[in-house]
Amino acid sequence: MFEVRVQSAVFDASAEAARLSDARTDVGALVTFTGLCRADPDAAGAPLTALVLEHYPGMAEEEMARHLDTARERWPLTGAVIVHRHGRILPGEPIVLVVTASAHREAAFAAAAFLMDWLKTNAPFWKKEERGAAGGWVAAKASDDAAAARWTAD
Amino acid sequence: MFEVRVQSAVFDASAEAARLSDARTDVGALVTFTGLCRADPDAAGAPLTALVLEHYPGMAEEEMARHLDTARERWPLTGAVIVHRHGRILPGEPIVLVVTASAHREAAFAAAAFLMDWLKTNAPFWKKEERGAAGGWVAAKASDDAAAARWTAD
Amino acid sequence: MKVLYFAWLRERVGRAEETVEPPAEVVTVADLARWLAAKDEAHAHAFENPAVVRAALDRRHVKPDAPIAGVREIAFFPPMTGG
Amino acid sequence: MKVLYFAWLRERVGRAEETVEPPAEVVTVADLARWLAAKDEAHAHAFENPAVVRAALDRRHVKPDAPIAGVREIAFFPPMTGG
Repeated sequence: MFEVRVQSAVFDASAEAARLSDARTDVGALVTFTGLCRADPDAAGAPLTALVLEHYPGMAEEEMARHLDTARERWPLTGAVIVHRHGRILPGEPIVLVVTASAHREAAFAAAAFLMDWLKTNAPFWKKEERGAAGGWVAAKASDDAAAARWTAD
Repeated sequence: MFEVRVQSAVFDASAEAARLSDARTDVGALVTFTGLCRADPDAAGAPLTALVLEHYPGMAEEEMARHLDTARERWPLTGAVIVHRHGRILPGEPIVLVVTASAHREAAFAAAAFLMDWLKTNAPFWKKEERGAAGGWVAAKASDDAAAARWTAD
Repeated sequence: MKVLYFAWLRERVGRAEETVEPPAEVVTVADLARWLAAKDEAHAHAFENPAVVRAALDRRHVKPDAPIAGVREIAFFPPMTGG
Repeated sequence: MKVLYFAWLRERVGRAEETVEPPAEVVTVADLARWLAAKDEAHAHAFENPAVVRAALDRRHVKPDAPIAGVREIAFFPPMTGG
């Protein structure tokens, strides 16, 4: 089972993972990555009160599906699910979910890390921070570009 | 919250993961690895009917706790749980669980992969296969030794 | 041709989308960005630093030198910060 | 000194643990394995290939040249296959 989804509602990571392993005996490794909204204060000490995620409807799903196809070409996966939320997200809430299943742990780990790195830099989502009255658009990180680039360097 | 546990009962991966992220706003990344029992047939075509896991009580928990300490020294984790089952395990059932939580995804992914690689080669557990009337002890894999060694090579 | 804007490009332009008919000499994505920037102050502000503006043609990432001929939908946006 | 056996070493020796009092010339883990192997056919079978026998002293992995003096519990087992 392979699926990508964009939604505003909170997702249930364990239910998504269960769909990849329940009633099967060929899955040896199941990796679930959940990205969550942190309340980290900024340099001025203002804690984050919310994230607002804007996305490009249509392209977001297509780009996620293309990344998933690339992962399936590179690793022997028995299943994978990507769920990405949009809209207003509070600290402590989940933002993104990647679940990968494979016979072997190396493939499940590598595919999950790959998908997350590519989502960060290529999926058309943009985060805006609310910090009380302040806030603003999150700048892209060079470290994320470097993380994504390592999958094409080898 | 950091914890290691050896038990014969099936564990609830989502409940263990929830304990690391619920009611907190400093966790940005949660990685859950579940290792499951596969029914893969052997070279003669006999499918696995069960795994029996023997362990060294006391040392198993201590060794898992030492690995967890090493992971905490290497990566900024906000929490981690390792649960390893012993006894008779059927195809499709979970065997081992590693959950890691951190502010950042790189640390959570790396620590989870590290813990799994070290569990495979250093935690005192031994798998015996049941394949109908046949079966026998699982041999250690050179690929697991190599996977564990990569954490000391750099 | 439909042009979409996201994140702070949308905020600076003041709208999420518009339909434009650029002249024939506008051949590439970079040409279109320059042509749009010349429209008014809001567009000029959105495109003031072309190095931080990314583009997609019909929902696929492209480089600034990509030709826009035959494209139905072009989107401009800052570097992605999802995940 | 308590000696524990796990997995196929336990099966070959025919017991999970035993208490032994090796002579003074048995100094290292490897010495003890050789001394145990000389006890009877079952022990000889368990230790027939020392390269695939691992050991722990008081629940910590050790190399064959580790000294056993002062140790309360020594375990012999094949390479681990957990996880």
